[in-house]
Amino acid sequence: MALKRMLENWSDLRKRDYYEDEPYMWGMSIDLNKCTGCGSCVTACYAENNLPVVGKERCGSGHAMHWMRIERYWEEPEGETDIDIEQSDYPERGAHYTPMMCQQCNHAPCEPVCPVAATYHTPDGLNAQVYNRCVGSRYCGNNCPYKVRYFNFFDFSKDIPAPLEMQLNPDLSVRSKGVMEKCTFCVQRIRSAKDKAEDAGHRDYIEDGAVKTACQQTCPTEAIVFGNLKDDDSKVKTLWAEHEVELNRHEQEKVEDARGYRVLEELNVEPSVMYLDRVRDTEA
Amino acid sequence: MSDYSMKDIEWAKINRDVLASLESPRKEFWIVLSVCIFLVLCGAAAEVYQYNEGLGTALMNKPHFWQLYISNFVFWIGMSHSGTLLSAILLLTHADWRKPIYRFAEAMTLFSILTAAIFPVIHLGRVWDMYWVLPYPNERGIWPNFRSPLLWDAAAITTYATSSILFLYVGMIPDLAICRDNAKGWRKKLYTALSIGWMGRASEWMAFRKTYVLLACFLVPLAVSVHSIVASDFAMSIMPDWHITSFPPYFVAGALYSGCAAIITLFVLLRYVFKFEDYMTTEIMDKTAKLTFAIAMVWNYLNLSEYASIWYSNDMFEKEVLLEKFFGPYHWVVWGMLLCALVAPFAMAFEKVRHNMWAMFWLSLVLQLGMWLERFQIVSPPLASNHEPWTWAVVWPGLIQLTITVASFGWFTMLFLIFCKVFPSVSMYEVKEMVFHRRKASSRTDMEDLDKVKDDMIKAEEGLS
Amino acid sequence: MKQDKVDDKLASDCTRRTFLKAMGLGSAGSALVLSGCGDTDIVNEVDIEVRKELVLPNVDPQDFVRPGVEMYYASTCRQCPAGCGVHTRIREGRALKLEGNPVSSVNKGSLCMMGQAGLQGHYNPDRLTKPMVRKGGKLVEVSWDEAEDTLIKVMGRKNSKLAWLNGATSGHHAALIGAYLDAVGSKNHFVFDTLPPAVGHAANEKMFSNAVPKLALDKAKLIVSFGADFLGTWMSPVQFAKQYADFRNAPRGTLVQIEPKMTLTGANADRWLPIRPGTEGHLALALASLLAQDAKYAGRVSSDVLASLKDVDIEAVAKATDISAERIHKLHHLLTSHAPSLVLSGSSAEGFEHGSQAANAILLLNVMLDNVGKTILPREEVDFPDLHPQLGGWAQLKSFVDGLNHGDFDTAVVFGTNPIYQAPDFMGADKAFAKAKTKVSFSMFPDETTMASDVVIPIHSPLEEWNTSMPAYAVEDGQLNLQQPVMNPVFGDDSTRAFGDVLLTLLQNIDAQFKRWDSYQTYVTDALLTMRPVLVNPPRATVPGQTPEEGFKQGILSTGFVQLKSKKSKPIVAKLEPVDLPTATGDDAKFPFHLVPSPRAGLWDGRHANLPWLQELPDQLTEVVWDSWVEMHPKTAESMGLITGDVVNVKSSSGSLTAKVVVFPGIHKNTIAIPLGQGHTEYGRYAKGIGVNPYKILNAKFDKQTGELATHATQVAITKVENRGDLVTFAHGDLVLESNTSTQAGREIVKTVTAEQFNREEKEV
Amino acid sequence: MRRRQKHFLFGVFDDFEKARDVVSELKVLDLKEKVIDNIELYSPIEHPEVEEILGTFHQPIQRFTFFGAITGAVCAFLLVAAAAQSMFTVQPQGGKPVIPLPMDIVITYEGTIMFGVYSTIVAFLIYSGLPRRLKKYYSQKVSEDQIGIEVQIDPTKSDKARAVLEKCGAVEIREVTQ
Repeated sequence: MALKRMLENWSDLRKRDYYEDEPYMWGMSIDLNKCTGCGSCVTACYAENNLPVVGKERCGSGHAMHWMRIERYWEEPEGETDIDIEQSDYPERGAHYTPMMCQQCNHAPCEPVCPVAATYHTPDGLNAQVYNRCVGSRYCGNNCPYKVRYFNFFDFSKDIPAPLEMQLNPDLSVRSKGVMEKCTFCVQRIRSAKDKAEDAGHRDYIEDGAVKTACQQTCPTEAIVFGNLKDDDSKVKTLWAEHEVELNRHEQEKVEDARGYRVLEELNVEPSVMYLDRVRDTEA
Repeated sequence: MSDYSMKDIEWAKINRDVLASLESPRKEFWIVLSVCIFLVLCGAAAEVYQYNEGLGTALMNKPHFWQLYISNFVFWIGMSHSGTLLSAILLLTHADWRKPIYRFAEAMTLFSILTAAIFPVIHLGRVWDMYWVLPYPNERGIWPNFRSPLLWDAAAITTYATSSILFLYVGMIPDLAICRDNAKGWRKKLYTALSIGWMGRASEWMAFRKTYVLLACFLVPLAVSVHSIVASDFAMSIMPDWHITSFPPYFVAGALYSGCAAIITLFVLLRYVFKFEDYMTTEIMDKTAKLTFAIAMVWNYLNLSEYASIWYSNDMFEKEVLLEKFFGPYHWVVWGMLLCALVAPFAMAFEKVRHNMWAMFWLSLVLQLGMWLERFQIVSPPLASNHEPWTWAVVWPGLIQLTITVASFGWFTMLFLIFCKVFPSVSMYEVKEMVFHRRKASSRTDMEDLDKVKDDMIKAEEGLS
Repeated sequence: MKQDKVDDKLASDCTRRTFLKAMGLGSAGSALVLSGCGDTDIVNEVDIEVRKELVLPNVDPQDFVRPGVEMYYASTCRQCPAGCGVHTRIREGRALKLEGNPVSSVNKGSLCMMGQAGLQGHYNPDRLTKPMVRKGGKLVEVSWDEAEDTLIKVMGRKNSKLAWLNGATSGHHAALIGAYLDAVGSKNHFVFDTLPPAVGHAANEKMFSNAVPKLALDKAKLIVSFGADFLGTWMSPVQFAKQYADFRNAPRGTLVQIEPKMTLTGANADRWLPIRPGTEGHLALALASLLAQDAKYAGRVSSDVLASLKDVDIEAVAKATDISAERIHKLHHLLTSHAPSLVLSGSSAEGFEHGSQAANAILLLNVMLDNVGKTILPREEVDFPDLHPQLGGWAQLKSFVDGLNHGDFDTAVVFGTNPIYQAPDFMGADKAFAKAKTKVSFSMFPDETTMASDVVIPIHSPLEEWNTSMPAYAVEDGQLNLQQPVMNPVFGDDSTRAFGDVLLTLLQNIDAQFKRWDSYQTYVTDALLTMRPVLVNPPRATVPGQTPEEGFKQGILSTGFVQLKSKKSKPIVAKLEPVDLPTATGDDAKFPFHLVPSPRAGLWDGRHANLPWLQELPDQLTEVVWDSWVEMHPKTAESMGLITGDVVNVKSSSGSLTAKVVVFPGIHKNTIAIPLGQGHTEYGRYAKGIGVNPYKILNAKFDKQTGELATHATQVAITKVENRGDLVTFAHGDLVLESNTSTQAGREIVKTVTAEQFNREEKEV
Repeated sequence: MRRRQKHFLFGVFDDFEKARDVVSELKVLDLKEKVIDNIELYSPIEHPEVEEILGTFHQPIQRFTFFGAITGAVCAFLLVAAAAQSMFTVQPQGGKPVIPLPMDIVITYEGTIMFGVYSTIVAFLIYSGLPRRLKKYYSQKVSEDQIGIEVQIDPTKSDKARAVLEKCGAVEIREVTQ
């Protein structure tokens, strides 16, 4: 039976981008011109996704569980622009902030290496992590070039003192010890928006802006835009198009001024998050 | 030293000597055994603690998701290589000096695999769900992911472990029969059951020989594939300095290398503990050492060519790791590895060293230390300076990991010692064959010598006249 | 309070619960309509008091609870005085998430990390749940009956020696406190909050006749900020962040930040200039003098001011400020080439004995550049001064402490502020506080002041109580924010009480006319109903059968705020005075470093140190978590042989403390910075015993004009105590923890383009 | 049916040369009288030369190996492919197809070897006639250093065979009827 099914669907099973006919492909755009690095998104993520607070000692041993983190660099990569070249004892051009979370790669290196298929690609382009299936080999964490997968090295949830546990979001689970987790693009919100769209009778269309990720929702400068990349009218798709970033490329062909880029794009992992260049005024 | 040094051993003495090893070892045997059991208990305690508290107690973290457990896994898998692989290759090439040493080398293979197989288990976040890695039919239609190199590992190790056991067992059947014929009590029952009625009939010998050669034919590619697949755990990833084309051969060479070193260690140990001086001769040590030296040079070449190719490619990510390896916080691991595994083997170029048992013993330990460091520097430094500079961090393995590592050596040695105590660690029938053939060959040479003397005498007489 | 007429029906008719019931709000624009009071189709209930799931019959439905259905209630964030509107997500009777209220003009749907963490204050495991009274030197938990009796004895009578200290407040809390103090006959009302820039407000008041003028960051082409951390901790960070986002749109505005220690705003500046602390005014004056060379700018100021600008020596200023003359000229060029611009004065410029004068010099630039009326706009006049925000400052705390020391007060009441933690050691706030015969604290948490009090009243969290408030910095004048209880009290009905209810009970004991209201809720609703005529577009009944009052209440609660009518005020006419700055002094040989006590976006002034999310949120600049530290420039650290993690002793002439060094490039070489927020000796498990409070070692220096504490004027000496403490930072970029400069190692994770390129691209788009 | 009684002679010899002579003599005897049913040689080590005197053994173990290996390859590939496409949600991962051929090669390879080894072992057991009980007349000396010759013979003619064994210097002769 399996054999028959396999032979019948052989061409489908051998197709690379299996989900191309799906109506959704979630994507994000983060404008580093606007991001101030304040960290509101980080806390919002803690609140939305039941992230455990691990305490000082475990932060020190590298067990912090922030799905979204703000990276702060001081120096420009060499040869990038002339902005930081001038010699100074001080970082006179400020810091380089970038929010970093799971980039929901479409060619995710974390996916094929999982021995139990606990992480896979959903039809709407998410890199899903099935907590219940995870056995904790941590291969995915190693193979993630962004290092945005977080492993439950301890049973963090048992340390939540009452009544703090009342805050936990019932829409998603509290992860147990030995399980890998990561940013889901707030999949619970996507799920509920899909349900609402289905109730309203348009299964294949979610209005742009009906799903907001927690980080996007809270961002004081609205630097984060999230939406459906297959919807040509969505804000995120417009931004991707304006800044000439396309999926299915490991190097974007674009004019010199276009600001969009995907981090570590050259690894050909097809991230779904586009960043827009940080900007500094050279005249100042 | 002549090629026919072992031709004069009585077959009955072979039986006696080897069977004696099952009965009366030196008292050091018991000391070592109890130390090993103690280590195993320590490791078990560490594992229980880690199991209850979570893997964080082992001080692994992000980005060091893998650490010593994986290093040890690679190390033990590597160790398992030489036994079977050497035995099989030397069998196929009719190198008769393998005969006194292949049994314990194969046993070493088996126990290395058993030790190695423990590490993925300890390493897992949810050990209790480990069986999910197995492809068993279930009502939920969930299968493991065969795309994962870890699954290949599982398949390869299963194949390798079972095949190695069978190879070891089949090769041991005639010896088990000897044991059966000489044992009493529970041993008699055990050997009777295991020797499955072997009587040395010609048809048995014929089938046995064919089977043994066929198994050897399978084991050579299998062993190569197993360590290539272990290398794939790294090479199939996209981590800088893991994603390297030459990793599979590099791993195989490294495996053979550390395996040969382990054979030398155990060679000297067994020779001493079980008084096998007559069988494990200097001649065999000399050959083993030469082989080890050759493999060490292959490994050296692959190691250096890896550095060269990274340097030449000028790839930003890999070069960073390379520089961090040599000058970063893990530098002493890398330099230590180079010293122990790259420089030290040159001592084997000297016959004096090769023929000195205890020198070889210590040297082999140095080589193994080097190879163990090599496994550590394969796993940790690339994780420490990965693609994402923000997450760069140095982490040293914690007490739990170290305890379990040490315990694994105890576990291996314990199993090995018990094996040597229960089963003949030198293949009696093959030594007999060796003696038989050497005796035959030497009698031929003796006759040739006689002819030569005659010729000389004739020539001399002619000269006189 | 101006109370005209009370609608009797309302007080009895609709209880808080049924009232709330009608206040459903949908998420993200899609309104979730809830049925009325008779809705009983609820089977599965969660008893939130004991947090056990119970299956109850239909006859006893609890409101709030519709299993599996989420509801959003509009309320106001009280984590800082900015007053952002929030939507609280409720499921199964539990508040789960706070999100910005998109219609609130303050935050327009966004929220900062402190707002997000409001939930953790609400559910904090260290919250006070029982009233406590000091008996035999120890605080013991007592019943509410006993606590009320004690309270009435202490506070429920006329007493002119009662002193009241509260944190920044506004709305009906402020009104009720005023009413209470009037009734008690006490004039001793003090307001103390650490971060609102009191010196700056005074300077603005003096120059623009507006303490808090409206700032149009988004309209400016250039912002030159002298230490105003408007993205982090200055007045209304979310609001300013919104404006900043607009400011950064093409054509992109330029931000120059001048401050001794890089703040979050500095980290986002196009040019961050480290300045020697205390010389900001001098730099501003130098810029003014350069501007004054052009008649265009000189014409905007009076001649006496111009005269004071004449003899400014740029080279001397360059030397004093450590900003090169070339850079000063470039700044001058920037100011003249961008219009309109905006020059801001922040706490690091104002925290000196000459702070008011420095602010004066900085604000003067705005006048010369003609920014007044363009980027600095007047406030509109709004009635009900009782409801206006009271921000207070150090001067008031000093008066409070002085009064206690003089024995002027026998009863001290503290609410919403924590003077014993905040006040520097030299003030002796704890000793002075102990002198009062009776100390009463209204608090959610066991903070330092509360634990030193005699009567402790545990109050509701902002998510459990009715209230109104006005934003400290309003975008639209007259916005009165509303709070409503979004869930049952976390610890049950018999634990905490609303501050308003407790105070109202006390008032009723003194003044019988307050008996009209049976609770603070009715007091607030009545007040709002009364205010209907002065509101902009008061909501009306929308559902048939609804009374106008019900319609109004439903309307305002679903919006989350009401808008009071305001009168257009006259344009600002700047009143200028010559700037009188002392000559910049050299370094003190004994105490060679300037100490900057820097507020952190997150822990704020220390009030959020008990919220684990914020403790675990790394500092935006140093990426340190769960700790205090001493920021030090790499060169300075190198010369002293210090590396990140080394423990040092920081000594001023008033005291000393020890903390770990963080080598940090964004700080002036002669300056060290210690973040605010840690160093609690009480305040629950997450805050207690972590780090140090730099305020403690401040010297007794005050701004000469306003009497505010000169927070940045203290100089300190540093000695190494030991190697490597357990400092935890996420910036372990270069493998060894020795410096805090993480590089991208060529990875191009953050790429940068020039503003010119940016503007060109945006134009093409 | 009554099983036909079998009569065995079992002679033990010092070395292989003697044993070889015995076999030759016995063969001569058998040529004359047709009394010997079977001759079997027991030795402590392998003597490939016995095929010269006892005739070739027909032991096609390698066929088992070959077909076992092929079966293994097919099974492994089918397992991998079928498992991939029968997941409860068919999972493309990392942008790769559901059935990725290059990756399946490894498992197929391992399957080939595993089945090959197993079938070889099965063939070994079949052709060596193991496991079996020890024969009553089996001498422990055979596992040490001596060669045993087992002659299955018509009981009435066993004397002649015994004479041959003795003549060639048998150390010990055992006679058993089963």
